Amino acid sequence: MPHNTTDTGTPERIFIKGNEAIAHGALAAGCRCYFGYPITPQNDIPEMMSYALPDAGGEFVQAESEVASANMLLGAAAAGIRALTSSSSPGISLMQEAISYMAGSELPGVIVNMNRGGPGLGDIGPSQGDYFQSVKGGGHGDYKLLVLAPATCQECYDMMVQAFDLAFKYRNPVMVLGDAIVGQMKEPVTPWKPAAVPATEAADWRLEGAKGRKPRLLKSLFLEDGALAGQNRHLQAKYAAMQAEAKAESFLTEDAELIVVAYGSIGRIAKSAIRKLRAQGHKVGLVRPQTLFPFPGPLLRGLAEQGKRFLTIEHNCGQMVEDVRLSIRGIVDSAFYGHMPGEMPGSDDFLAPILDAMGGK
Amino acid sequence: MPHNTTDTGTPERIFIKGNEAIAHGALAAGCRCYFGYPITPQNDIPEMMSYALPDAGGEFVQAESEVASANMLLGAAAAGIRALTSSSSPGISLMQEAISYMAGSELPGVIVNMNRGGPGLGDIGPSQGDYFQSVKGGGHGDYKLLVLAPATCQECYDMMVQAFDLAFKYRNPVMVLGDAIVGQMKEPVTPWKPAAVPATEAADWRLEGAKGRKPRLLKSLFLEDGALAGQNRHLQAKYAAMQAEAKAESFLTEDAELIVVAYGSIGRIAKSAIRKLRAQGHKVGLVRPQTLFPFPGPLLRGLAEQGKRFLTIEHNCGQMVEDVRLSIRGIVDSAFYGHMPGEMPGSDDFLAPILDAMGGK
Amino acid sequence: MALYQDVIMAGFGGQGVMLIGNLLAYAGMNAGLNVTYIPVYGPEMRGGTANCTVVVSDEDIGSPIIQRPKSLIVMNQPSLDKFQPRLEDGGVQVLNSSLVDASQAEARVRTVAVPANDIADKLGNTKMANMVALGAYVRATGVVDLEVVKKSLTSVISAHYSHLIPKNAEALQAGFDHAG
Amino acid sequence: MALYQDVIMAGFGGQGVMLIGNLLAYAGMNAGLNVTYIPVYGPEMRGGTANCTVVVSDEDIGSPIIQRPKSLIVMNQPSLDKFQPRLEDGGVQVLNSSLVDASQAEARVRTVAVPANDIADKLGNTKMANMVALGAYVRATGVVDLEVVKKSLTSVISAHYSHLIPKNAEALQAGFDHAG
Amino acid sequence: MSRVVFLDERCKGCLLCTTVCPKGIIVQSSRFNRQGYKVAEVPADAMKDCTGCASCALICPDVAIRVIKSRKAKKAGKE
Amino acid sequence: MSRVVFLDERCKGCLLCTTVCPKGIIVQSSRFNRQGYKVAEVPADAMKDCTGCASCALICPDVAIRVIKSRKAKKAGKE
Amino acid sequence: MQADERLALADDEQMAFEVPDVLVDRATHYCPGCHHGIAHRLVAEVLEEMGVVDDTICVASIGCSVFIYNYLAVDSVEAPHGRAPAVATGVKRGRTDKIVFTYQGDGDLASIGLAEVMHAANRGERITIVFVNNTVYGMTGGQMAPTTLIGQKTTTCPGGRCRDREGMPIRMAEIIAGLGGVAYSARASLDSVKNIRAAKKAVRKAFDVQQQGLGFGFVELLSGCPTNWRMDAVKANTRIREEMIPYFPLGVYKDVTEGEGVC
Amino acid sequence: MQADERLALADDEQMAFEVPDVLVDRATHYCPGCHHGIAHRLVAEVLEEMGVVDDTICVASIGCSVFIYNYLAVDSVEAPHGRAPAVATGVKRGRTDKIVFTYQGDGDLASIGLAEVMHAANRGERITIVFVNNTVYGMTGGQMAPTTLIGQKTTTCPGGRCRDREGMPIRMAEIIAGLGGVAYSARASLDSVKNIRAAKKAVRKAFDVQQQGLGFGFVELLSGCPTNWRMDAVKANTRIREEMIPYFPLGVYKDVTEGEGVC
Ligand SMILES: Cc1ncc(C[n+]2csc(CCOP(=O)(O)OP(=O)(O)O)c2C)c(N)n1
Ligand SMILES: Cc1ncc(C[n+]2csc(CCOP(=O)(O)OP(=O)(O)O)c2C)c(N)n1
Ligand code: SF4
Ligand code: SF4
Ligand code: SF4
Ligand code: SF4
Ligand code: SF4
Ligand code: SF4
Ligand SMILES: [Mg+2]
Ligand SMILES: [Mg+2]
Repeated sequence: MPHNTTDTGTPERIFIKGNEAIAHGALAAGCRCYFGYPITPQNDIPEMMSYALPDAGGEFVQAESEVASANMLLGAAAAGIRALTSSSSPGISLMQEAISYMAGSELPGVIVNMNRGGPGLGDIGPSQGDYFQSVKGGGHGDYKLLVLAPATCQECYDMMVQAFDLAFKYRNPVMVLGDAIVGQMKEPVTPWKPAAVPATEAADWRLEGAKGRKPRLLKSLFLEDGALAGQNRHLQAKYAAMQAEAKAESFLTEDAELIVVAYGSIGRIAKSAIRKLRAQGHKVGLVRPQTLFPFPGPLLRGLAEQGKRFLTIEHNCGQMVEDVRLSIRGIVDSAFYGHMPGEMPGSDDFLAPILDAMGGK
Repeated sequence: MPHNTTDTGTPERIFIKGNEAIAHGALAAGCRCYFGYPITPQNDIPEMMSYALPDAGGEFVQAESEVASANMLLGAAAAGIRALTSSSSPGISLMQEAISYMAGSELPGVIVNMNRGGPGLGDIGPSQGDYFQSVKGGGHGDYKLLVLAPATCQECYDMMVQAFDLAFKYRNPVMVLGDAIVGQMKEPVTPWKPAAVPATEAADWRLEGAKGRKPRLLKSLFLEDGALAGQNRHLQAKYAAMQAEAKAESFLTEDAELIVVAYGSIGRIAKSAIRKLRAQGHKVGLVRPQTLFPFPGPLLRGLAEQGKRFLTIEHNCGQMVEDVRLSIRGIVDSAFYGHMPGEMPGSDDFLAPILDAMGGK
Repeated sequence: MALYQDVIMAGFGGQGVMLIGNLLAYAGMNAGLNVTYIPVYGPEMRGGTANCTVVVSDEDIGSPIIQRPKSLIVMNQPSLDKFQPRLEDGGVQVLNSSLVDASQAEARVRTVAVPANDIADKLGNTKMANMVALGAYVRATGVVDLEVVKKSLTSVISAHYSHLIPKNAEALQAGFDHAG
Repeated sequence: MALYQDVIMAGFGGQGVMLIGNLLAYAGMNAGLNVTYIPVYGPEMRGGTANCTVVVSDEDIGSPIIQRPKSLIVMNQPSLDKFQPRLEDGGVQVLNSSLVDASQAEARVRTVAVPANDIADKLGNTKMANMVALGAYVRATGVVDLEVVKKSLTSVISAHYSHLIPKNAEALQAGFDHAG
Repeated sequence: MSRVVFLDERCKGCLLCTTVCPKGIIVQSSRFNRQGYKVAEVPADAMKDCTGCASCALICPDVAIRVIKSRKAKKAGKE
Repeated sequence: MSRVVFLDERCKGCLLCTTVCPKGIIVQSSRFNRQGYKVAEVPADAMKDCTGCASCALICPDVAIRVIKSRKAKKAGKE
Repeated sequence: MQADERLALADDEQMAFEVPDVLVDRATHYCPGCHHGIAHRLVAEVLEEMGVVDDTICVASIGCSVFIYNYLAVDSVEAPHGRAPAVATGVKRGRTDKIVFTYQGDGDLASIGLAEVMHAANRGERITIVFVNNTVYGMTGGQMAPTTLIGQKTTTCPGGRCRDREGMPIRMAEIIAGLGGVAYSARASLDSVKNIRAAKKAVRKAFDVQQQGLGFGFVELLSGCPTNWRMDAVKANTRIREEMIPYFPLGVYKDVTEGEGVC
Repeated sequence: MQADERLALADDEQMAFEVPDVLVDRATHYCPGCHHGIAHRLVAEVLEEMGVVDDTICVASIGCSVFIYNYLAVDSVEAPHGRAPAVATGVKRGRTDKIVFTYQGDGDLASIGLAEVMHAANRGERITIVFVNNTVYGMTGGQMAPTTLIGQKTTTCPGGRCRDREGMPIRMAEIIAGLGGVAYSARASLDSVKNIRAAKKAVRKAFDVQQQGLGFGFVELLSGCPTNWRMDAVKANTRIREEMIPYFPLGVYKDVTEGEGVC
């Protein structure tokens, strides 16, 4: 998946949690600093980083809060360092100001959100209630994060490598949006070593002291006439260019009459439901967006143009469905089934909604 | 506009800034506590509250941060008190965790955002870059704020009264979303005194000591099996009921071929553009949503069904346009013109986009 | 559109354009009209120049921000350079000819040159040049009655300085007369 | 679906169901299959019972969470009450008949009753009842080869306790044999 | 003259009470409660030594101990 | 032996320099600079009294003063 | 308590240990030997002795003790993690006639909520804060806290806290005492009968200064977390005595009723 | 500076006051008499004297001094309001070989950013903080700050700060000195030539301890904000002398190089 793959040759599988795969993937990607504050259900990430990073010559800091974590991330990013923070929903809310600053001053960094049930303190179970926050911008102003949504432990690993690559490619914060399912489950993961981060990464903008060159400035304040508008135009152009990174898994879509759209853990649970229904002869397929921003809208639009119907399934009260509807608008609409945060979803829960949508308009 | 109007009989007009009208309106609405942290362009609000509230028997606290402001608001709300905080974009980002908690534990309170340019520190000029944050939820989890968008100083006043009424009617935080234009401009405002807040407001849930009754608990943590799902179902039903509060100004829509949809300051600037174009014979009208959530989608849908075309104008890179498109999907699409944050918008800027949309598909 | 007027007033920081902007707005309000007033807002504030926009109308007012104004009050040279190009064809500008080179006035607009500083000086205080210019503006546009403007002085001059009101009224009158 | 099996394993906190869940998952992995393991997660964790779900398949695995499992390992009575109703018709359950009243087994499912505690006791340590149950489960379902399970013990028992591996292998075998 | 009552279903067997009894009469029983905790107790024959000092009750984090004194013995123990 | 140079375009007329000159020779001029500030100065005839102590330069928030000494006078002033 | 014949009093008998009514009669979710239970009881006793139960509002914080509202029968609100002092400020400013207190752990108060507690203290908010310092994040599984002792191993300082990398443990009672609006600040411990008795007095004082309108009341309670210290409750109490108290000295760090005058 | 013949040196002349090269030659946006200019110059002089200009990264904070990057020719990043110590932590952990400092106002550091500065200090981050205390929020138009003096009128305490309502002004140099990871904490003032000279030494020391890897360096500079104090610059300096220094005593509150040993 990442563009700088170098296989080590020994595809030995290790059996680890998604959270651990996140940490392993980050280390493989050359992550040198971790900043974070404990919160369930992602504590395996800081815990693993706290013993692994110092050995890897990096720095682990337990920050005083998520506000501080995100700002430490901003600082390390300004120094051109591959750095990571992770948290879960309430903690991510506290990072919104810093995230907006990072986007505004074009600083790369990776933020993992192991989404839990909300709103408020909610619970510690899985949820997809933070889609809007991640994709539309929980912070202020017009900005976008690149948002990757792993559904397997292997993807947790792979997407961390991809996340760091994308962050530095676009000089933009990247969010990896999982949930308590993918974080807590264990699967075999094949670790792989991407090519080492080139020493030149960020060399033309990172802060390191202005020896022999003009001082550099990384900022988001643009007071001069038209300067902020210019920065916003630049950012919008960048976000448009990111569209090239959109990615999704397609499963049995070719002959499908109904396309289920679901991401992350819900995507794989939906896959089980689809397998059951296929066994009964129902022509249903799955599109599982792996990038939530950029959203794989063109793919969906193409399927809509083929006359397929749509059902969006989420573990929330209806968020990504808006992007699905916007993607295929003018052609067809998407039905929606929202599994309530606070209840554990299983593939059986999705059977009736899918059959409904197959029968429906 | 509010349901408990009692006119004082003397409609004398005062000439004040929108920010001042916010403060006057809050005081008229019975606001007893203000918590806030300075930030341009809304400092007139805390400054006025700091001298007016103590005289009115209330409490003014300059909080140590916006994180603290929002949590003080949560506390006062728990005591059943009408309380206010105000800020501008970066400060509002810092409130997202507390806002999600307030929504989750169903606590009423009013939050004013005088939207400035973003992302990051941005500038101190007007912008509508925080639409998504306000309407889709900048915080975590599935929740909604009631969002009111004043376009005039009078509306600043009136909507504050409405905001407090709605907050307590629905036990939900309400956001009043202005910008640096409506906050800094002066207009004549006719102050009016709504009926006094009844002593019974919040009497059946507020915290005041458990004398002679069972203790009360205001919380957003729901760990027992299915409890969080139940709370989310309850909240979703409440949000659906709020749809009744949707409101918009319609201007020359009857015979219009093109409907411009624009809110707040941009709505009134669009009105000027429409007047100019009407004078040239162009059949264009305006819908100015006064509530952003609930969104006046049914109104727009009705107009779409009449065969009208649409253009959404915003002072951002495209946010409300998604709600417009979702509202009228399956019938027609909306064109979009986004005026860049960082540039001051004037009605002339909107002429070409409107003419384009008139000519367009 | 029975009555609609908009104006940008611009000058140095100390010349009191915000004050006459407010005054005109109050006068409009006191005359029963709709008005909006908006100061320039933003980093320009810290610089040496200031401007504000006032709109007066008997309809509800759309944009308070005017890109091509119908009229101007220009108190200093930089303001002429900046705003004259934006003035509508046929629009009115009152120039403070004490400080502004009136020969630069364009023919496509109507210009009322008033040596506001000199007139104010003669009345005893150069600081009232703003009032002189506003008086001239009221005459040139007829947007509101001068008496209403005079009566509105109490709204913009604090009680502490109320003894200055008659002098300011005089300055308004002098400007009005000069533009006659 | 050449090979697909899922199982919920449940018991008291101290009975080691998480351990055998992990062990089965490792065995599946070592047999070259796809596996998922997920512990119950949430407030239940603090209570006295524990359970986990393991899926083994030669296809990629969809849901790691199973509402109607194909098989069960039931180590105590409350777990039978909770999970038996969810078991698929014709599914397999291994009951620890030392602690579970096997007469409550429903006819619609296939039940393998194993006095796991007693067998483990005989082998010298009641704590290995979990291994006995897993051995029986492997025999009953044939999901993986018992030898692979035994070899996988090194993955779940830390080096510090490696001397216990032979005993655990014995317990696996005893369960396997008993279910034969 | 005094006695203590252990509320078995509240006791978590932490044994803190055993460390503070001036008479050393509190011990871990062999009983498990419904939560699976091995509860503390004062064996019946040792109860006579109880002074009613309430130290055990004061340190018990689970409010699992009640101390009862006969009126005569009142002064000594009560906090 | 010493002299000071005021950089008019940097001076903001705050007059802090006037308060620290041991010789009291710095005064506000009647000149406005382009920013509209009335700049400080040492009148030409008073310059001979300047000791080159650099106090004025040290307190000037706008780095608007340069202090020049002849080499003989060096020891006294430099920080 | 369920009816229990053993609790029936004979004529000449009486209870030598009163359980406050405001303490709800239900088993707690705390681990064996966890001191939150003792701290809850002390607060309950003080509220009852002061006669303010019906006028009290509790602000629960996020930590193992978030469920305090299940155990104390008073009106309660749940604050976001660390923000209880700000929430309490809002409650109190809204209802100046009520007794308002927060109950916070060391992660909550000394880490994420440090600014909030210090500013509430500095403003002299008329609130009381009960601060339970167990040198670890209990609820989330034993990560390092700002109060973790040097050398103490936690899941995020697996090699033991190191002064050079993570700094020294923060002493909150002392820091709070240094702030202007504070009327009372003290540190007590829950490890022994004697210390529990002293702790009760400190809790009482921290509420008294609020009731008297003197300012901010703060009490730090050194507490055990056997689970995350990975030791039994008895050893945990020994650790408090031998390791915590030497670094976190017990005592009253500020008391405006004794000396410093009205705040 | 523009070429100016008056600056041409005669043969026997030399500059008695050096302007550091790292100080950019442009007029500042500060108000007349504002002390940010002096503070900038002291930092510039120290960096140049230490020879670390090319290895320094500045973390600008939000306040009037956000534009410090326009005046100091060093690599810079803008931190969100109050978060400069966290940003600096990130920079320094990323590049432990660089000199990293923040420059923060009193609203930024002592109000919204209190937790961040205290935790960075407590962790002993090897960074330097230059703290400009002018008892008011300059940039936003003169609202109350945590350091506003009792009786001082601001736009949000129009009747003057009142101890009972808003608490006492916070003394940061003392609080910081009390934290474990701190190597140096001092307070100086920019109101007089003598105090400016002392301030320079304190700034130097605050950077020295970083360079030597001893711990966190902190220097508080009492400064004037004539605009928001609504007085001229000369009166503002008098106010510093007569009102601020008595409440905020000048001095070194901690210096591990003198006594306390390596931190
Ligand atoms: C914003 C946010 N960050 C993190 C958490 C996760 N969290 C819950 S409790 C807790 C710490 C609890 O430790 P402490 O305050 O010491 O209380 P204890 O459990 O030790 O009594 C944390 C980090 C959260 N709920 N919200
Ligand atoms: C999150 C956030 N809140 C508020 C502000 C507005 N703001 C900008 S600067 C400032 C305070 C500046 O005061 P201080 O730190 O004392 O610096 P000074 O201007 O006095 O030098 C504030 C509140 C902001 N930019 N961001
Ligand atoms: S009351 Fe005192 S003597 Fe009796 S059991 Fe308890 S601690 Fe022992
Ligand atoms: S202290 Fe309480 S909970 Fe602990 S063993 Fe004794 S009675 Fe049981
Ligand atoms: S150098 Fe010294 S003597 Fe000369 S002008 Fe400056 S302060 Fe006065
Ligand atoms: S101190 Fe500097 S800026 Fe102020 S008057 Fe003197 S030379 Fe000018
Ligand atoms: S984890 Fe620690 S603090 Fe939490 S309940 Fe258990 S012993 Fe108490
Ligand atoms: S407002 Fe105050 S701090 Fe800001 S530049 Fe002016 S004098 Fe300096
Ligand atoms: Mg703790
Ligand atoms: Mg300041």
